[in-house]
Amino acid sequence: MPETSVNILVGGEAGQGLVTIGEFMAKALVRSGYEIHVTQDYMSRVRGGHNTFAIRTGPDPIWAPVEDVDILVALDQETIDLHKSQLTGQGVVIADEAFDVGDLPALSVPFKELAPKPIFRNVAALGVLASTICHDIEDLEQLLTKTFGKKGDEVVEQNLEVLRAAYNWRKEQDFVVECMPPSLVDVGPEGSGRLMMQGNQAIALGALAAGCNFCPFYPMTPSTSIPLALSALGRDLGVVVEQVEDEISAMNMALGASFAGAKAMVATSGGGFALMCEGVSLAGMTETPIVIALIQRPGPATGLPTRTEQADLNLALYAGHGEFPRAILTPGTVEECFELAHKAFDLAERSQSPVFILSDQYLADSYRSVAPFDLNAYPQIEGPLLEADPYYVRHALVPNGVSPRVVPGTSKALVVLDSDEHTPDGHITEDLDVRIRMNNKRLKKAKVLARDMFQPVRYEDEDPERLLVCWGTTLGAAREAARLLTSLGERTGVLHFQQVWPLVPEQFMSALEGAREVVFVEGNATGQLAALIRQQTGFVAHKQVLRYDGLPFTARYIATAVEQSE
Amino acid sequence: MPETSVNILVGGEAGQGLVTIGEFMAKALVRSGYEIHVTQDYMSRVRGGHNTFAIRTGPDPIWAPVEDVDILVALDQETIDLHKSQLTGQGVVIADEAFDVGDLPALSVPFKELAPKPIFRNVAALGVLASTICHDIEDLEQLLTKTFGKKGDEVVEQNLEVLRAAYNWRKEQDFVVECMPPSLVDVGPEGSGRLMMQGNQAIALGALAAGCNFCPFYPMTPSTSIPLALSALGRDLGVVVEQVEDEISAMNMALGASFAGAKAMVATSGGGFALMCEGVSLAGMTETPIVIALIQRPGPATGLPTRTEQADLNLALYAGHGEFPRAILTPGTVEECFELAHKAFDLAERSQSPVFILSDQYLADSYRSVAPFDLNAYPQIEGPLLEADPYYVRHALVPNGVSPRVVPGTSKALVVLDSDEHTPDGHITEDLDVRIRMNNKRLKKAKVLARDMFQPVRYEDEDPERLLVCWGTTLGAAREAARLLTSLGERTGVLHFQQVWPLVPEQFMSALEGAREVVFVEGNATGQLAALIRQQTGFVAHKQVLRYDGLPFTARYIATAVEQSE
Amino acid sequence: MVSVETYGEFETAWCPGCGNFSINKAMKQALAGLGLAPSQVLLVSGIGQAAKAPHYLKCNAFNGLHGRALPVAQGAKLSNPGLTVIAESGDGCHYGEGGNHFLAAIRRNVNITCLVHDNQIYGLTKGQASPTTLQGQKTKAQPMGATSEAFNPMATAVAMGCGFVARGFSGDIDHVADLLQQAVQYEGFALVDVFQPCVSFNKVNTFKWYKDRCYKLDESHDPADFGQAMAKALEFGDKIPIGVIRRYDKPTFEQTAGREDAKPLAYYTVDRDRLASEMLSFA
Amino acid sequence: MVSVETYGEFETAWCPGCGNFSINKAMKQALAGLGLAPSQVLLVSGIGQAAKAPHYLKCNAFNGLHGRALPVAQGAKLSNPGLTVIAESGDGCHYGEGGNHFLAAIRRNVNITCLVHDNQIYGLTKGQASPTTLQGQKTKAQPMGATSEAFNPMATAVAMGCGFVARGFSGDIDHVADLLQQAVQYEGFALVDVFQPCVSFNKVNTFKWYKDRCYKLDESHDPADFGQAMAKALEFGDKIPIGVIRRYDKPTFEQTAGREDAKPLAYYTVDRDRLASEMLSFA
Ligand SMILES: Cc1ncc(C[n+]2csc(CCOP(=O)(O)OP(=O)(O)O)c2C)c(N)n1
Ligand SMILES: Cc1ncc(C[n+]2csc(CCOP(=O)(O)OP(=O)(O)O)c2C)c(N)n1
Ligand code: SF4
Ligand code: SF4
Ligand SMILES: [Mg+2]
Ligand SMILES: [Mg+2]
Repeated sequence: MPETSVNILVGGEAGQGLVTIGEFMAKALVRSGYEIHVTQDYMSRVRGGHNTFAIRTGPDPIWAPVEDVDILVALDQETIDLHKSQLTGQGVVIADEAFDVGDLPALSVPFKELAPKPIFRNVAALGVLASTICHDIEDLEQLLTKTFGKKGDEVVEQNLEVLRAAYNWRKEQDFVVECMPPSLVDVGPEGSGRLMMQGNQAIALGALAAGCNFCPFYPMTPSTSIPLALSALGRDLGVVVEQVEDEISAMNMALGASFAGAKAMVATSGGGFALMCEGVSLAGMTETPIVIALIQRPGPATGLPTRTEQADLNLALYAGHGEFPRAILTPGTVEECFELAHKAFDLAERSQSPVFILSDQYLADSYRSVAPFDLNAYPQIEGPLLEADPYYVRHALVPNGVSPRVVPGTSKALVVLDSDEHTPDGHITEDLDVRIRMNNKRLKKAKVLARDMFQPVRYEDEDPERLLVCWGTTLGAAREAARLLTSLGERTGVLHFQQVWPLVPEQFMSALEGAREVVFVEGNATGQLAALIRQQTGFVAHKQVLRYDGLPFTARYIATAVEQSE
Repeated sequence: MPETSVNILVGGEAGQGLVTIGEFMAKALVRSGYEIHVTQDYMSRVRGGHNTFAIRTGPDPIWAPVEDVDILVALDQETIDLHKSQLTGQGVVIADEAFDVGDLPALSVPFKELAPKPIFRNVAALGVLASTICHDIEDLEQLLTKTFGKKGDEVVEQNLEVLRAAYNWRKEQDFVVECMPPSLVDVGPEGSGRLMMQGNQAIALGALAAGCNFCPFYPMTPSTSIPLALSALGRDLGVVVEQVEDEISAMNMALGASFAGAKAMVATSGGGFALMCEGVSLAGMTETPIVIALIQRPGPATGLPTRTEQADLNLALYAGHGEFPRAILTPGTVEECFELAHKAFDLAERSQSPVFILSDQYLADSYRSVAPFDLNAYPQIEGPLLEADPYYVRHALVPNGVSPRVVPGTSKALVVLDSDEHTPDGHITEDLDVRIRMNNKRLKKAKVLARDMFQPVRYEDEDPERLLVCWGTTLGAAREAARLLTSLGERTGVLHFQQVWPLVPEQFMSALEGAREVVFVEGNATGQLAALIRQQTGFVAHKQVLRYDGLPFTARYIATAVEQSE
Repeated sequence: MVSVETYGEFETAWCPGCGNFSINKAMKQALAGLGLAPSQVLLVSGIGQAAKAPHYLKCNAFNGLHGRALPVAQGAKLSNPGLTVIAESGDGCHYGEGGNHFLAAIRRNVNITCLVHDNQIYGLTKGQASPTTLQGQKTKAQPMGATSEAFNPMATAVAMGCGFVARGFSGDIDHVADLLQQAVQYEGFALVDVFQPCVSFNKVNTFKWYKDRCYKLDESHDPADFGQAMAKALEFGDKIPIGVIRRYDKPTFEQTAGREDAKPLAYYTVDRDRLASEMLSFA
Repeated sequence: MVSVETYGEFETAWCPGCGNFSINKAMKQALAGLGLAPSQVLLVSGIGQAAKAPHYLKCNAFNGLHGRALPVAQGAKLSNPGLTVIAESGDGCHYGEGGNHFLAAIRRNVNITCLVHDNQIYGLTKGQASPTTLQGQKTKAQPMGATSEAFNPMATAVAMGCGFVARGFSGDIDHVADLLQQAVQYEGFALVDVFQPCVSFNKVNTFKWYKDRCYKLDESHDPADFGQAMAKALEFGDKIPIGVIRRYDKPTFEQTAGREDAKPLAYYTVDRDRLASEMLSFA
């Protein structure tokens, strides 16, 4: 939990440009060396409604959203009405002078005067906001100049003028400002050198670092930003990103590509993934590597398309008919998104199996400040073999089950895959002894996956009385909650699973058994990891904190739930 | 385990008419009051290959297939070569005189003489077979007459002639026959009055008894016989059975029909069901009753399309993204197929949830002799309401979560369903408090399902040292195995789950804890029920007997595996 | 008596200026014109901006999964032939994810209407190419331009023998309402594709773009003639015809399957005696 | 040198007399004629009797899921533009379960061949109606006759602007081989639908039925002309044309996407420096 942080909430209707304000401000903060943690809460519509973009920022690392708001940038009256109760004692509202702010401490901004046209209002709001947190205006000027540069000098000038006017307007107000404490990072003339990156962008980058070069997709919130980032970053690298007719096609096309030597990935969410289930089974049967980024949102069915949840662990675990191994990676931070995406390709290739990256809307859309990744530390993953003799058989029965994989068309070898049960050469068979051998061969690869997995990691108190167990994106809130609970009297630690399958009990049983009270914290209604751990180890959670209203966890939510159930 | 039984194996290529021989013989036996147990083993092709039709028969109930063959009707040489090792001491081969039977006891039949045209060969084989087991020829004459009647008198006469010639030819042979012991059932002039029925046919009949009237389907072995039986039996009743473009359509069309007041069902197998997963979630979200007959075959992917397996329990349990209740019924006999299919509609309607009938190829294709069902004892299931006032809301928040369900178009009420999260009136919402309430409402219905479920049933030894735990179609083999194992020294009982979800531990924990050795017997490679029971109760199986070569369990297979792992 | 008001007024989640508003109006006008009470109407949709339409009209509604409106609509119609069933959704929903159902529904010819809000873009997911997006058009997800050729639903439907194929433009509400009425009255599967400007994401096919190009088919066009229909179905450039492109009669699924006057399956009861006698076929 | 023998001889699981044997022969003839070594060829199929074909020919093969041959084929082709990729499957597979992929593949125009064994029935699952089964035809699953109108793949493909649309009959092996060669050589998505009598389940569309009706298109037919092509595509009665119904040139997906001469993705290595500089766009 950061010592000092400021929570800025920008709220308004879709289409009012609140994301622009938020992204500019966040980027400026990152360039100035601040840590940020952005939580985006938006409705499934293009205009209207009520959306928020929350930037929690400060000099120390920030792991999770909070309820309290220090600065409320309200682009509409509804934002004031909905969020005023979250304002802290030192809080302030930034809003148009026409809005009713009641007796809240407020900067009532004459936007009409400051912005010649409505389209400039968000830049004006940005100016007021930046000025309120004492952010250096030059930094923003640079950013705006860079961003609007391609639209021509005139546009740049107009924006800068509005920015300055708004910035200065705030300075002239009779209003005491608590400036942000200085950032802890050395900031050169080019800025801090840190990156502002969302979870999904980091997944795309990690995939590219691994050598990902093929991603057919069908758009589905909150996964679409992965193919879009792959396309933006990878176009000049020769990466193929193509929108296709449906998710079934995406999965099968990816498998065809993987077979032919591409490093393929699909990205989707609940309903789209449900359509891929048959293809997951095909990957299992044909032993074709495939990375599946499954970015969760609340279900069932269409559910809440733009909100967050962690309710598809079971689905990822059992998707596809029949039995075959798989791995499920569950990143907790933007850095882990990168690292696990990279690892996913490694595991997929080394086990010739489907590997999942299971994230969710909260982390997918959450911007953080991260150090640039040392790409050389993350090598391109070795791909299949390019050469083999003409007597090559694809599914040779080797001790660990992982047969040498050769690509068709790059040698004289013929490569044959079949969705039916097959002999080692890939041809269809109904020999039931062969069936047993091939099924065993495939299942054996689970060991390859288990040998090389991410251990659950302990955070905060190393010898706690109370242990918060979580997976994936809940990490940050759990860490903050642990600190909060510890400060409230009981030593609390965190056990975070960044991989939920396969599970190796020796890696975590002592942690579970060492604490007096073990609390599972999961973003679903049924406690899916808790059930899985009981199934695998017999360990029964002492308590569960579950959330399924579409919002991400916060420290307060967890701490309150833990205490209430005391 | 029956005191006396004869195991007849008819083998040959697809297209040689072995099913015709088998079905005639089996039907004749049923009409004469014998018990039968048919196991069909066939390849995924239309002609050629090697298929078998095994009839185990006798006066006592028969529960499972056996390896030993008493009468081997070989329509090709391969059948002799493949199955001669299964012949018992008293066994006999019935084969064309041209085939090489080595020194096996054999009836080498001059088929060329007995059958004027090759097309009559199977009737000739039938004649020899019937005569070999001393089956009354008149019974067969009646059957043939009835069956071929619609093809005209000449066809009937020709067939009868061949039948008689073959029957009499056998009588003239110098061959000692062990006739079947007499059946225990009173047989009148119309026969025993018992029915010869397969698992899938019984599912169709049970569904019809419940009021099922809508089944859109896409063909997939081994499920297709369900819609075909629904269509054959239900056409004149007004039942709509329609082949559609794919499984996604089948599922969604069924949900549209259910919404509009039909009692709808889909039937499919692994890969087809994988495509329905999104629709299962839609049923969960919209609270639309749907019965899903999932008839398993070995996977992954296309796998072994015509063989048997029990590997899709996890898939049925977790199919569909998001969280919502469901029930999974797992019949163990043809009678249970009927009963559980009927019950499935009841549960689906009363919980407004998806309900699965999880069977497999073995039981789907297995003919048994059953008493006619007392249809009046199985009432049509109450459907949705037809009347409501104009202020009706579909998802009213009622204590048990099951809101009164009204059909659109039969009253002034408007009925609205949404795959998005919705308010009680069915309209889309992004109110997160409503989300929690609606999610809780849906999940609450699990209690309705748990309150009214099939308890696991104990068979054989009631206070055993060893307990065989099984689900679904493994029941028969487990019972025979229990008797076998008891006779070998250790008192062995069976606990059979005819419903695997929801689970109510109080119903079975004492059985599990009461035995010294608890052995889970499952037709899969990973022990899915064992894992589920551990997850739900903490109970760990002492031993597992797993089979996944595509064939059904036998008593010997189970007993051997249990003893070997001693 | 039903009137446009019978169908209510609702707040929508659509962008100001979106063509969807006009289609919503046209739908009310059409239903009112047909004298249908809300309880006699079932609107089935998938997912997308267009697919929200059933929420903005008093009626029975099934807002199902993306791409799956047509199967649901057919299932409901076959279960209750008395309902007026309209499958209303976007171009992405009906022609993209739902393409296979579109093909099958034309061939099956159940007596329903398929209304497509054709904005030539994926609206709800913020601006990716849809099947009807013109090849080369740049979008957020296709910064180099859409790679595939645009789907021509009119030509495909005509080629497949669809009995009623019409096109409208949301800019002419009365005309769309008229097309919808004809479609509902037509006995069989009726396709109505309505151009609908998406002000947020389609900067090419704007209101003006359509306005400048769309012209109404007049009596000189004979929709019963395959050749004429195909020619009009293929016309998509400086001039784009709107109106009934193809129309001819043929047996519906209900007629072929003898279910035309079937009573709703909700009233079905099992004939136990009959079922008992069917059961004896296993004896 | 490759010859027909290069492609081997295999035992099949097909019924004696099935049209599949002739298509298998024609395929070998075509590939040999094109001088392609087995390792240069990838046959992708779905599930069905036809879909077993890749097992009966020496080649690279991906026998995938029912209905999903086309996505796999396109994925493989885009990953290795040097491979000759043919998606070979049944009418049920390509037009039924796979209908949406069929539509999309035509529009995407990747340079592959789509070969359909069109026996107008579901063979492997024992005789249910397929999309091309004629309306009213009685089958095991449709004892009252198939309820839907038959799908006309030729007319649909022509209407959708498919660049190469051909039809053959397994009774004329040389002709089918010629069509396949032309299809493979055509730059873009090429559809070859081959009538293939199913002796086990289709008692209507027998060898004789096809033999009596099929006639070869001659030079008088101009496949570049839409109108002529459409007319021939619609001809399905006492006379049924076989040959190249439609053919014209247009840019392939590979051309549009600038991937025509792309080296196989199997040879791809990440340009780390470039990626590092792309990464800085987040700074
Ligand atoms: C299975 C599935 N895939 C993807 C999505 C995401 N999705 C929702 S709407 C939509 C496209 C909508 O486009 P269109 O049908 O044209 O409707 P519009 O919004 O343009 O009216 C997509 C891809 C989904 N909900 N479900
Ligand atoms: C998802 C799925 N649904 C259904 C099936 C069952 N199935 C296998 S082949 C087939 C139809 C085959 O017909 P067609 O493609 O025409 O091939 P043919 O056997 O006639 O050559 C079906 C329905 C399957 N394997 N997978
Ligand atoms: S995004 Fe486009 S289609 Fe959707 S409401 Fe806005 S303008 Fe209409
Ligand atoms: S069932 Fe028909 S298509 Fe299949 S192999 Fe036999 S004849 Fe050929
Ligand atoms: Mg659209
Ligand atoms: Mg076929």
